[in-house]
Amino acid sequence: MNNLKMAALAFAILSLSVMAEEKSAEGKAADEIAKYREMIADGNPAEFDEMRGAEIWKTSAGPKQANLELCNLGKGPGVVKGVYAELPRYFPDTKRVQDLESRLLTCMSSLQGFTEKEIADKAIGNVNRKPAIEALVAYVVGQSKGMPMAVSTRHPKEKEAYEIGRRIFFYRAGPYDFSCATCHGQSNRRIRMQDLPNFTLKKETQLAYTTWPAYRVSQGLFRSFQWRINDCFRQQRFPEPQYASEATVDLTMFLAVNSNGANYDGPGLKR
Amino acid sequence: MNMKWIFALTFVLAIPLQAAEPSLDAKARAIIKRDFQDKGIAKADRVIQDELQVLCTRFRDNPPKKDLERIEKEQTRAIKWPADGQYMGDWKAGEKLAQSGAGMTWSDKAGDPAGGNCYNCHQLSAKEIAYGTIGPSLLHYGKLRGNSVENQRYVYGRIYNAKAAHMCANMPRFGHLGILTEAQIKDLVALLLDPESLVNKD
Amino acid sequence: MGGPMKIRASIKDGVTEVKVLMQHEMETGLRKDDAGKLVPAWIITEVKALHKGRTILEGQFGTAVSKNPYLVFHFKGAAKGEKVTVIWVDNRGDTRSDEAEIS
Amino acid sequence: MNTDLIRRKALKTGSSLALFGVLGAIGLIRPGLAHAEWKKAAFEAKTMEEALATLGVAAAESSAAIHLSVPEIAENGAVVPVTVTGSLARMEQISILVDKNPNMLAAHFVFPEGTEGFVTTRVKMSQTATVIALVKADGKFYRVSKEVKVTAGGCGG
Repeated sequence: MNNLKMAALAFAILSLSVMAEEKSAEGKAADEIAKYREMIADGNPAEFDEMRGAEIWKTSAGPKQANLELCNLGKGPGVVKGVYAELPRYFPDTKRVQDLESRLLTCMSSLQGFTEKEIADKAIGNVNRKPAIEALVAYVVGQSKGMPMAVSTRHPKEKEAYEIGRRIFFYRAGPYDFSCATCHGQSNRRIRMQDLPNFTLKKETQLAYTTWPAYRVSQGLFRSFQWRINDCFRQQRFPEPQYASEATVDLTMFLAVNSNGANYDGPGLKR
Repeated sequence: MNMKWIFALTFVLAIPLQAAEPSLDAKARAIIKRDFQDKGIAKADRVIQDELQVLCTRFRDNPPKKDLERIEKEQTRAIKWPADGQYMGDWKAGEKLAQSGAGMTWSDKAGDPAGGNCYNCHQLSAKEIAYGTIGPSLLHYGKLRGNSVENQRYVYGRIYNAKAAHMCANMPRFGHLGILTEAQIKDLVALLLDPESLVNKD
Repeated sequence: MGGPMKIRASIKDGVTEVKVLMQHEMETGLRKDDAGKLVPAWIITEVKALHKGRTILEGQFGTAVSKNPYLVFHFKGAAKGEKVTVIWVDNRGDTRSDEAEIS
Repeated sequence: MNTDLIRRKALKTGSSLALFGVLGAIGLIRPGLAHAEWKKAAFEAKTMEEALATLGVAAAESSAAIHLSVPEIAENGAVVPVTVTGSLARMEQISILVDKNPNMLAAHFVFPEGTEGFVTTRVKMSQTATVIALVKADGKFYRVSKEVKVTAGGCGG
């Protein structure tokens, strides 16, 4: 448990101490969950995905039999160090704002000759299938560990992506009438036992965003941020957002910009 | 100043104020419409909003009073009450429903029974520690409020359509949007109000 | 051969703490695949740690050890710069050996 | 682990020669080195009595000198962290059991002289159950146990 959550919990317990007994039981349960998370915090299997990704990065593949060492993720061809802390960003060659996964698709198609669709259609893995792009994500994000998030909104398209992301965040639809904000618009709320970060607050956004992508112990899999957004929409009872589509990039932009200033700390380890 | 003038003035003022915003709103809507696709039972048209969703989105769940009153009235009128006049079903079936988080996602299969998702957001029984806190605690709900027929009807209505009472509530419209059946809602009413239910007896 | 392990060994006050993270599916044999067929059990059964050729830990796993098994143990009698080796064998006969320098 | 077992398994795998080299180099393959075979019967035991019997436990008393650390609540049964340690003299073995799993015994560790009676690992639990740490110290068995509540996951299953 990090300091912020600890402080929030301490405050919550303090302010509720005069209230009914069931509240203190809730506090205790939260405490126990915090202990559980602390106990699993060590030994993150995402390291294996990072290792696999580093290999894939320099291994020739695709119709053009090329590797990704000339891929430009925003800081020049082949630069991986620190790029994730500045993504999403505007890329002049594609004339659009791209997140990491979207940009990897660009590289895998332009350098290696894959079609973006064939990669995107199988970009989210499962127990039986571990797509290269997920390992690449693990490798790239790991190279930004400890670096401060510094996502730009200077370019008009970056500013616009952020603004549209914010609108998608508050967009209510579907059979449950949910928006992202239904679950992530208030502090100190949870679904079942899972704490819900409040993405209208900078502190909570920073904490959540900088620990994704992550290894999910419940699934035994490394998960990219595209997966994270995809699974939120699934539970929101929305249709599926297309992989690395503008809607997902803009939503990522909204969260990434709001976490500016915090040190990136992924890949994380989640329940 | 007569009404005509007020109306005209508002109109004139509204144009420059909203000029930048609506274009981004429209752009966001167009992107959402384009970028979401059918998957399993979750079809792409789910992102098309009804009027309530449009207004709650636009006003960040705080719509103007006239919209609120009108929509709440419409939603209330649309509640389909049980034809047999019975509101309470089986609380044990209700507890099972409350525990289940299934239903309506693209990973649910067509025809699979939907869950109530109740514990995701509410505390219900003292036995279950894994409960969410997005909604208020409903522990001892019936014990505190009694299970008169009026209360049964009130609870049935709240589950059938939470938006009838609070237009932009977080809670889904379980009956109104066909998430749960009449029988399922009755089981949930029983879970909340039956004196023998886990919610009330611990 | 299985994927590499992550091994970290550090010494403090004469006690070496070894943390090992292994890459393994640890299939219980009870899970069904998408087609409804049981996925056969596939687990690490035996683990062994050595220091200078001497056994410092022997472990046996059943189906209930989590995927990507994690292990921490403590032993005495080592010095900085020396090596700890960990070996595992699974029920399919696959095996893996990795080592780490004590820091 | 049995050296013959490793040799047999190593020879069966494609990469056997490389492995054989590694094992030889670290001195694992030495004739006459005694090791315990994988405790098949214990790992396949479906009841606690059966599991204890196959581990050779006739009686195990509780001991305040053994510390079993498990979370009271686990958000996920797939990964439940377990640490067992103790202050008993000469702790030789630690076994970790879960009373409601399909197979009782999760893991079994043997500590040679010089290795502390301490282990941390992670186990799977199919439901809320009791985790049991069985310790053999100086030839005698001790057991301590704690309940771990495995809770339901988040929304949408």
